[in-house]
Amino acid sequence: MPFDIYDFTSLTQWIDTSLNDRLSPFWAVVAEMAIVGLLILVFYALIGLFLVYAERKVCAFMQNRLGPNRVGPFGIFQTVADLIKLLLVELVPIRNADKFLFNVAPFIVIIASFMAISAIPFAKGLHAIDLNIGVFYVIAVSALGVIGVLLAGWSSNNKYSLIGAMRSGAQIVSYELSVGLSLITVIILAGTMQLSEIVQAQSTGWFIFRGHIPAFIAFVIFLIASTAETNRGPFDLAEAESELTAGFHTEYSGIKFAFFFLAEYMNMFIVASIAATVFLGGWMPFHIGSWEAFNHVMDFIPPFIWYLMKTFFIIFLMMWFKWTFPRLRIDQLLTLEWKYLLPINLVNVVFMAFIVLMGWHF
Amino acid sequence: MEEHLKNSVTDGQEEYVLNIGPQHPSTHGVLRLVASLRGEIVTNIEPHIGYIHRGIEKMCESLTYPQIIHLTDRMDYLSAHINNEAVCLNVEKALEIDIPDRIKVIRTIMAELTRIQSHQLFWATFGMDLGGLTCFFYGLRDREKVLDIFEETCGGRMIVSYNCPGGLMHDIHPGFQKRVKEFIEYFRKTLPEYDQLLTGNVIFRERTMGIGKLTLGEAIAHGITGPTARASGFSCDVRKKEPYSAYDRIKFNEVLFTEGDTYHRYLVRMDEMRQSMDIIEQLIDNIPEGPYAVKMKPIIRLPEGEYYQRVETARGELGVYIISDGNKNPYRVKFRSPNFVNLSVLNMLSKGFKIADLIAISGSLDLIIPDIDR
Amino acid sequence: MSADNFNLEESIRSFDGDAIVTEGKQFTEITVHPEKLMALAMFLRDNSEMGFDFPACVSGVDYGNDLGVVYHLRSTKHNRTIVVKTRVSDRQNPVMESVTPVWPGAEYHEREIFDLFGIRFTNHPDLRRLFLDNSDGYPLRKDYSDDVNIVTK
Amino acid sequence: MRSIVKYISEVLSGVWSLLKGMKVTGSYFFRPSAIVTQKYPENRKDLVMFERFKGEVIMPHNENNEHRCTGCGICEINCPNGTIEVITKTIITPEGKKKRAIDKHIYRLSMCSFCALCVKTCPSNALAFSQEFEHAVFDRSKLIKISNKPGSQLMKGVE
Repeated sequence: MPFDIYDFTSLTQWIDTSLNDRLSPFWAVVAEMAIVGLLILVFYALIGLFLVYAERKVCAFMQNRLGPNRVGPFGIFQTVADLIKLLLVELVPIRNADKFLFNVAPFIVIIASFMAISAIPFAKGLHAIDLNIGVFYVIAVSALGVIGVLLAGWSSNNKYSLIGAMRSGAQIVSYELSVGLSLITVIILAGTMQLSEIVQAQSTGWFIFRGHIPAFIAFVIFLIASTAETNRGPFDLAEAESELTAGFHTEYSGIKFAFFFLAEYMNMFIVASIAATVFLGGWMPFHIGSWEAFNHVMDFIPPFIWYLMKTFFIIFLMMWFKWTFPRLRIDQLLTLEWKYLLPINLVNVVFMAFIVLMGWHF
Repeated sequence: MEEHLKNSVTDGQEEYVLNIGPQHPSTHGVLRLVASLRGEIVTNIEPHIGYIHRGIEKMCESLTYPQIIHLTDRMDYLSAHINNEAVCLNVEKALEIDIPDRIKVIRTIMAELTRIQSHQLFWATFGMDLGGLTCFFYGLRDREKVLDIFEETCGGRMIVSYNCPGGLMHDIHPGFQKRVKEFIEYFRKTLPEYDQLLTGNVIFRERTMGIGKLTLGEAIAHGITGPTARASGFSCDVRKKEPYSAYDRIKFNEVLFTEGDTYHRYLVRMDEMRQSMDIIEQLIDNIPEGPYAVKMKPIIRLPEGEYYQRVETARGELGVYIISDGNKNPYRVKFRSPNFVNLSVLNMLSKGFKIADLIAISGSLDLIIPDIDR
Repeated sequence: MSADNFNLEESIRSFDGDAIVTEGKQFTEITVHPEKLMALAMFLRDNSEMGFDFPACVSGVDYGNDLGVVYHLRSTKHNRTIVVKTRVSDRQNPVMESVTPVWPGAEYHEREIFDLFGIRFTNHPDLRRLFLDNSDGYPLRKDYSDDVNIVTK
Repeated sequence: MRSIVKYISEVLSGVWSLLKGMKVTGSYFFRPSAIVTQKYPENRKDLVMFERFKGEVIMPHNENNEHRCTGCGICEINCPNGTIEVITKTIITPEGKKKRAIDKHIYRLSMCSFCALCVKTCPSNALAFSQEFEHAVFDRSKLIKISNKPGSQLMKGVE
């Protein structure tokens, strides 16, 4: 297998053994955790900053604008400058807020996204934890963030925030179903919930191609539902700046606001990487049947790049949605879920199970 | 007032009172709507206005007629030219001056350009109210081109002050016709994009269809005019009913629908942009030669009496009611501004709908707050 | 505008003998006593020959001694406009009947007149100051003075 | 059955309408030539305002430091906001006649509403609009400008 040259398993195993040689097992685990934590933190910050910049540029180009162009060449340091500003600005104290919950809410949101990112396979062997129920874990953990949103809305003691938080609650509860069911469609095909196994199973072809129409429908539903779950437009009802000014984070300022802001982009990254992993083959390169030369060239692109390319493609799609569509109303949002996505999804699961039973997939 | 808010309790349930405005992204100015909610359902809306009340009517009483005109720009700043025209027509009617055709035609072209740019901004902000931010930029991008035409000829972009009693401040710029034709050609190409982006969009249709229905009877009884009324089937276009300037010699359709909901209020404006382009195309090549202004006396005194002139601005009927006592200053000026009247149905329309619908309805009424407050 | 309403004057006179009907420069003008305003309003709206169902403009006017209200009414059926004028001479406590039950569109206009002229309209559903929440005086009256904000040359 | 067909066609037509909107934004994304943003402070040099642009009221002077203002005060009368104040003095012409001339022509930019009545009504065309559009200052008193330059005189032949 040519892409073994990019296998990170040996690297991680070497780090593991050398640490265990020098330290007691307990401290070796602590050191490993520290390294992983640090790496994820750095990765998180970099991806967050990049995504904010990318979103601004994408929306600017779609709107015939230049976007950020002042700080650095093409404004690439704009988000860094914004981050520094957000770190320095005053944290406005809210007199009648529930102080403890108000302060803890941004951390809940950001920790939830941290936890989710740890289970994602970036490349072969480049994987913080490879749980055997990886898909399930990611769905469960990423849904925790809404608790933070709800707490933020409640504790701000602001009417706009409360309405935004309640909308967010209703939204997450319903769209979690669609996210789960659309992933189940693929799990039926893959026969496993372990993310690394799911990626491996796609070495002969991505699930979106292997699973015929049901996999494609599941992919579309997953895109819609995950856009809704991350509170992004056209489902950004929790913020809804033309109705609720800023929704649940109306009262937040400075770094606490930055946490919400960053978490929104990271959640988008997480759902995009799940979509890339589950439907588009994760870090697997793109292969076409018997085109050996083509496939060989594709293999030399590192898997990490493949992974990022797929993820950013999906992120671009989500940005494209946001900057094209008007926002839905809360009842339409629920109608879309309960009257359209859920029934289609259920039929789709049965359809997929049937295909798998008959062995009609590739 | 605050007393009233505290006591707003109905059938044992306390209402959730939400203060939308005076600073809010979608009130388009300093309008304050005190919304009583049950859940997300609006039970009552109470508009509080007057945040930019400047007393234009009082100021007019101490100004001469040419001086009044530039104040009217500041009422409905998106229909500035049409507002100017209203006062000028009223003064000219009172003095019984014959206006040369050239002035009439230029005024009409300018008025229709004003209508187009006003509806472009409506489209832009309406899209933004519904959450489609990209509409805002496309709308403003195209509006810039009209504003450039204004700037080249009038010297101002929004606040044009181009009319004066007896004619125009100066002649049209030599490049005016070319620029207008270029704009029409450009806008005929971009207008279908508006439809693709918003009009046909399934989310947009769901958001606006059947929301905030205004019946024909209600529209008439409440004195609603303009696109808002025409969406309900009330044929009230002053350009047709009581033609002024050059409207009596051109062919155009009055856009009428009968549904009266938010979607059709939007559609009326989209179609009016097309009608306005047709009107301009009929006139732009046939601007008659002649003077751009009639020689007026240095001090204009209206004969004693009362004068009422109405024109069709982008939002409805603007009535200018002047009572003159023969002096160089009017005795009393009343502006019957379309937005002021249209605001009065907001409560009626939005009862029973959700907050998001309230934003859509108030967006579709296309309120300009300085025109309400005057 | 007023050429076709040959029977307008007659029918209004027959309805209310005290009403003064004159031909203005633009429109037919009816001057009516405030007490009879409401009855006239009902007549103007409901009589099929009249059909003045559209309240175009309601303006307050300070005539010096009197305070008046001018109603520009339009008939959507016949496309003609009529002016109804009424005035009260009590400047301290001017009271008039509201025409809001007849033309709901007059509601905001009457609130504005109450705010700026101080004319109180009885039977008005929601008579509060419209623009000037916390101020005294009625600025559009001719005798209003405000040394701070009104600068005269 | 019909309701199922209706359901499916609704879904498909809805998706199609969404795709049409995405086509518009997507096509602009790949067309950077459609960008209309101007980089303002950088393009100051080639930023040309229209000749009729109403920047601020100025009094044009010729190369001999002469203006056309006779100090008649018509602009002051015509200004609706009291923006202009004309202060005149009496000078003695070389022929020995007493004559009115301007001492100061004060223009308060902060009160100007750009109605152009002063420029239009000036009987000797002494006033004009400049193309200046950067009016921001840190001190409000800087907005009170004196239009006539120091030492300037009335142009010959203007009465």
